Amino acid sequence: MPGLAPSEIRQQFPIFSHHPELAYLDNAATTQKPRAVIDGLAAFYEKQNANIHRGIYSLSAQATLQYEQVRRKVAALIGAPGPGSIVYTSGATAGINLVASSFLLPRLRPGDEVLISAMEHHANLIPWQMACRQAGARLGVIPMSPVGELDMAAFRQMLSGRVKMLAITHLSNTLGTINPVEEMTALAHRKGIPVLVDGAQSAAHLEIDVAGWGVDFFAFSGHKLFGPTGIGILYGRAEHLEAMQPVIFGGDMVRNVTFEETSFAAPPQRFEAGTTHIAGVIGLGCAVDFVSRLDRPAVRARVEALGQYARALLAEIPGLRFIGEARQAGAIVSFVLDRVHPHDLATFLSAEHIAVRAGHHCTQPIMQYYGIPGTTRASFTLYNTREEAERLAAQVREAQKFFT
Amino acid sequence: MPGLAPSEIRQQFPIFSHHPELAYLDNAATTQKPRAVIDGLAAFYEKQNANIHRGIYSLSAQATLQYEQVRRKVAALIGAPGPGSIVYTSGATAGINLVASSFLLPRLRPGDEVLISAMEHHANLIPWQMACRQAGARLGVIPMSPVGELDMAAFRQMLSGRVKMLAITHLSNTLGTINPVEEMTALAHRKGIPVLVDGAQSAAHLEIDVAGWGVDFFAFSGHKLFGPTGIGILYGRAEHLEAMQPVIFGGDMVRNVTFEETSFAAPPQRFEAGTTHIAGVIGLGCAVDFVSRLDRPAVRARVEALGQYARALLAEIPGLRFIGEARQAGAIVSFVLDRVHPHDLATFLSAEHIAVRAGHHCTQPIMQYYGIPGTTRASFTLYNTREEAERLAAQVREAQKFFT
Amino acid sequence: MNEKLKQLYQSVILQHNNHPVGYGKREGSAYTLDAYNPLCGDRFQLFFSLEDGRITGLGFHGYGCAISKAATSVLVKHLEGQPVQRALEMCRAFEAVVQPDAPAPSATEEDFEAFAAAREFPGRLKCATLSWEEISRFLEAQGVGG
Amino acid sequence: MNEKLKQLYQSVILQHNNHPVGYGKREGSAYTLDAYNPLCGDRFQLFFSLEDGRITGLGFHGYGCAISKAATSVLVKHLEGQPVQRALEMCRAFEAVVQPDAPAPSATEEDFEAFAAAREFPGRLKCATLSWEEISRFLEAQGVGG
Ligand SMILES: Cc1ncc(COP(=O)(O)O)c(C=O)c1O
Ligand SMILES: Cc1ncc(COP(=O)(O)O)c(C=O)c1O
Repeated sequence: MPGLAPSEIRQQFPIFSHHPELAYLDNAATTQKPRAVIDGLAAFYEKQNANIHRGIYSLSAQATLQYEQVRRKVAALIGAPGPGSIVYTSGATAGINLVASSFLLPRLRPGDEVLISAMEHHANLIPWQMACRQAGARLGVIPMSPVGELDMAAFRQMLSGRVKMLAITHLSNTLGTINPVEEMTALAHRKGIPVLVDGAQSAAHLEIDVAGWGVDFFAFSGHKLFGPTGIGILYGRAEHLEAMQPVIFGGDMVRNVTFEETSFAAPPQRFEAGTTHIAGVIGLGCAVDFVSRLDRPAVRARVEALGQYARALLAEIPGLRFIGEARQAGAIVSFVLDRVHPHDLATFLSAEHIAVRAGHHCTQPIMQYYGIPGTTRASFTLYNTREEAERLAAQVREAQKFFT
Repeated sequence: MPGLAPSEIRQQFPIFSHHPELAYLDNAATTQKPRAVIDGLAAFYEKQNANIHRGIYSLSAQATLQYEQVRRKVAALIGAPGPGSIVYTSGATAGINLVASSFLLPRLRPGDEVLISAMEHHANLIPWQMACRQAGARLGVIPMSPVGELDMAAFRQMLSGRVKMLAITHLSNTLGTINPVEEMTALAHRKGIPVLVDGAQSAAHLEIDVAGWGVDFFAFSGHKLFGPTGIGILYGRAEHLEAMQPVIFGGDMVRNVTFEETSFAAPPQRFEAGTTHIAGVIGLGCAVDFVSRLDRPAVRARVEALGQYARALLAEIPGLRFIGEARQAGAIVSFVLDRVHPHDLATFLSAEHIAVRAGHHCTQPIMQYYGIPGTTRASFTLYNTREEAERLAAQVREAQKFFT
Repeated sequence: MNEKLKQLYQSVILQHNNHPVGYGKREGSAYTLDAYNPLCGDRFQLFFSLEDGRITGLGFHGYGCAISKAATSVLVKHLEGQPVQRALEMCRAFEAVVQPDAPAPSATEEDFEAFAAAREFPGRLKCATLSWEEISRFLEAQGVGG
Repeated sequence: MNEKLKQLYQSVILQHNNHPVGYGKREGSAYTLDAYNPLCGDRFQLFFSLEDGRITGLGFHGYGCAISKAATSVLVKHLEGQPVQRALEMCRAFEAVVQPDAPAPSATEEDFEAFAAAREFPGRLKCATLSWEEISRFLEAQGVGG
C-alpha cells in the first residue's frame, strides 16, 4: 500500500518541513497541500500556461486537454457517470448557490418547502433560506439530538409532498457527524424530492458514490481535498444540468450572441462563464491523483481512529464537554472548556504550535442549539499523528491551569 | 528604471526558458507569469497555507494580514480611495455580473435603458442583456465607426434620462481601441448615470485612476495582469457597495445567522462568500508588486510602439486587412487574410512556435458588424520583442504562400 | 513550416478545400443539418434525402477553415449513396482516425488517414469532426426511430 | 507556554478578566451600545449616559474572551467621567497600542501597554478593539453632531 504510514504521507507535505513543530489540526477549514499539487501548479504556470478552449496553438490545446481530463478524474473519484456532469466552480459555496438559484428557485412556489438539517454550514443554509424567502416557501429544519445525530423519525415525517429539495451535509464540519446520505436520498426520492449533498468535509475522507446513491447534486471544494484554493466541483445529474439556466454570463458559455439575444452552450460549459481557474483545475487534478493513489478505506479507518484517540484523551480533562458525539463520526472534535474561552484556548495552543480553530465554524445555529458562543475544534486528516493528539490534550490541560 | 528592457523583463518569465522558441502573442487571452508570482504562490502553499479570517493560530493570522494587505496594493494600483472598495472576485466576468445583478437589476424598471458599446466582450454584454430582459429594459448600443472608434456624437445623444447604467470597455480585446472612459464618465455623470469600466485589458497596460475619473465600478482579472487564474477585482464606490445586496451566500459574509434570517457583513466581505481564492489573492499581490515596480508609462509607450511596428509590417502583406484601426489603441492587432481562414493561419503559426488567437474573441457582435466569422489576433505585452513581430509578419507571408 | 503540418494539410486537405465535393446550396432536400461551431464561427449546412434507407443527394454549403471544409467534402464523397447503417460505421471509422484517445486506426479509407495528422493538433479536432458529428447524431436518431 | 503569551495575558489581562471594572447590567442608561463580533460570537453591551459632555455611569455586560473582556474593563476604567473629546483621544491612544501598522506607542496608560502584546497575535486584534471601536464610533458621531 503506497504511502499509508502517516510519516510517509507527512513527508509529502512541505509545510511540515518549514514548520517542524506545527501540529496542524485545522483540516476542516483547509488542508495542507502535498508537494505534487504545489509542483503541479508551478509547472503549469512555468511551462504550459495558456488560456483554454478557444486556443489553437499548442500550449492552449494542451492546457485544454489537461483541463478536460481533470473532469474525468473527478468523476472517477466521486463515482459520477462521466465528465459532462462535473461543473467547475469556485468552491462548495458557489456550487450550492448555483443549485439554489438556478435549479431550485425557478421551480419553487409559495407554500413549498425546502429541507435542510440543524447542523448545516452557513453555505448550505443561507442560499436555501434566500431562495425560500424569494419564492414565499418555507425552510424546514430536520432536528438533531443533543449528541448531534439527525432525528430520522422526524425526517421521515417531514418528507411531505410540499418538499421540493433536500440539502444535507455529509459530514458536519462542527460536530463531526456523518449523516446517512444514501438512506436519506432513497427516502427523499420515494417522494420525488431532489437531493443535494454538501460534500465539503467528506470528499477528502469518505468514499463517495454519487451515481450509486443516486444523489442529484454533490458539491465540494478543492482546498479541503489537498488541492488549491478557488476551485470546487458541483456534480449534477445530467438531466438537471441540462434543464438549468446559467446565472453568470460571459465568454465561453454561449453558443450565439447578438445584441438582441444569446443562446447558451451545453453543460458543463454553460455554467463556466469567462476564464475559469485553469491552474486551479490542473492543481485539483494533482490532488485527486494524490488521494486516488491511497488506499482510501484504510486511510479513513486510521484517521477516524485518530479522532477517537483524541476524544479519549480529551475526555479525561475535567470541565471539558464535547459538542457532537455522534456514533458515526469523522475525525472532527469540537469541545468547550469551563471558564476558558475558545479564543483564549486557541491562542494558548497557537503559542505551542498547535493550530486549532475556535468560534462558530460558520454554523451559528449549532451554537444557538447548544447555547454556546463557540467551540474549540480540532480536525484531523491523513498526515496527523497520535503524538499530535497527545500534545493537544496535554496543552489543553496546561491552558486550563493557566486561565483558571 | 528597473527591468524596462524587454530582455530583462523576459528573463523573469520562466515560460520562455522552457520554450525558448515561443513567440507568445496571445496576451489578451492571458498573460504569462513572472517568477515572483509563481514562487509567491508556491511559498504560500509551502509555508503559510491556512484559511483566513476566523483563524487565531499564527499561520491563519499571517495569511489574513497578507490577504487584506493585497487590497491596499490593488487600491494603490488603480487609484482607489482604500481597501474597503476592493472586492475579490473570481475574475472580470464575475465582477461585471455582480454589478449587473446586485447593483443594477434592483433599480432597473421597464422602459429604462442600459448603454454598452458595439465593441463589448461577451462578459460586458450578456449580463446587461439579461438584466434588461428581466426588468423589461432596453439595451442601447453605442455605435462605432469602421475603424473601430466609438461614435461620441451618437453617445452624447443616447445619454437620456432613461439610461440607468453605462458599461464600457476601456481597451477592446479584439480591436485594440482605447476608449475615452474619463470623458465618457464625465458625460454620463452629468446625467446621473453610473458607469462601469471593463478593465480586463487595460489594468495591465494603462494607468488606471478610478477615483480621479470618478467611475462607479471597475472590473478586471488577475490572470491578464501577470497574476494567477481564478482571481479578479471589482472596484466599487463605497456608497454603491454599501447599498448592494450579496448574491452568493455562505460563510464569512454574514453577521448573524438563524434559521429564520440572516444579516450580512459590511462590504467588501459581504460579497466574498465562503473560502475565497486565498492563494490567488496572495499571487495577485505579487503580480501587482511586479507591475508597480516598473515605470508604467515607459512600458506602455514601448508596448504600444511594438504594436504599431507589428501593424506596419503586416500592412505590407497583400490581401491582409486590419480589423480595428483606432487612433488610440493598445498593442492588440486583429486582421483577416484573403482566402486563408484564421484557424488555418493560427495552426500554421503554431507550428512555427508563434502563439496567436483565432476566432471571434468572445465578441461575436464585432464579427457580425464586419461580416466576418473571426480574425487572427496578435496581442503584445511587456516581454514581447520587435523580433517576434518580425517573425509574425514573415510567417503570415509563408502561410499565405502555403494556403493559396 | 514543419513536416507534421505539411503532412496534415497537403496530402488531402488542401485538395478537398480547394476542390470540395458536392459544394453548393441545394433546394428540395428532405433534410438540412446545421453543423455549427460557435467557438470559431464555422458553419456548414448539409443537404440530403433518405431513399430506401440510403443517403442521397448529399451536398454542403457554408464557411469554415480548410480542415472543416475538407472534412465535410470527404464526408460527402464517402457517405453519398450509403445505407444508414454503413454510413454510421463510416462516421465511427472517421472518428477513430482523428480522436487522440482512440486506438491507432487500422486500415480505413485513404482520405481519412490524412486527418490522422489532426491528432497532433487537438485544437483543431473539432474542425475535423464538426460535420461528421452532426450527421452521425442524425443517423443514430434514425437507427433508434426505425 | 511561551513568554510573549504570558506577557500578553498575565500583566493586566487576566486581572481585568477575573475582576472586571463596572461589570453588570444597568437600567436607565441613556445609551446602550452593542459591541458584537459576529466572527467569534463575542458580545458586550456598553451602558452609559452623557452629562455636560462627559461620559457617566459607564458599565458593561456580556460574554467574550479574556482579551475582549479585559479590554472592555480597561475601557470602562479609563473613559468613565471623561469629556467626549478626551475620551476620543484615549480611544486613539488605545488603538495605537494594538495596531501592528501603527508606530510603536509612546508612553500611554500602563493598562494599555499590556495590550501591545496583542500586536504579536493579529488574530486577536479584533478582540482587543471590539468595544473600543464601538464607543469610538459613537463618540465621533457625537463630535460631528455637536
Ligand atoms: C475586454 C474584456 N472583458 C472581459 C473579459 C473577461 O475576463 P475573464 O474571462 O478573465 O473573466 C475579457 C477577457 O477575456 C476581456 O478581454
Ligand atoms: C460542511 C461545509 N459546507 C460548506 C463549506 C463551504 O466550503 P467553502 O468555504 O470551501 O466554499 C464548508 C467549509 O467551510 C463546510 O465545512
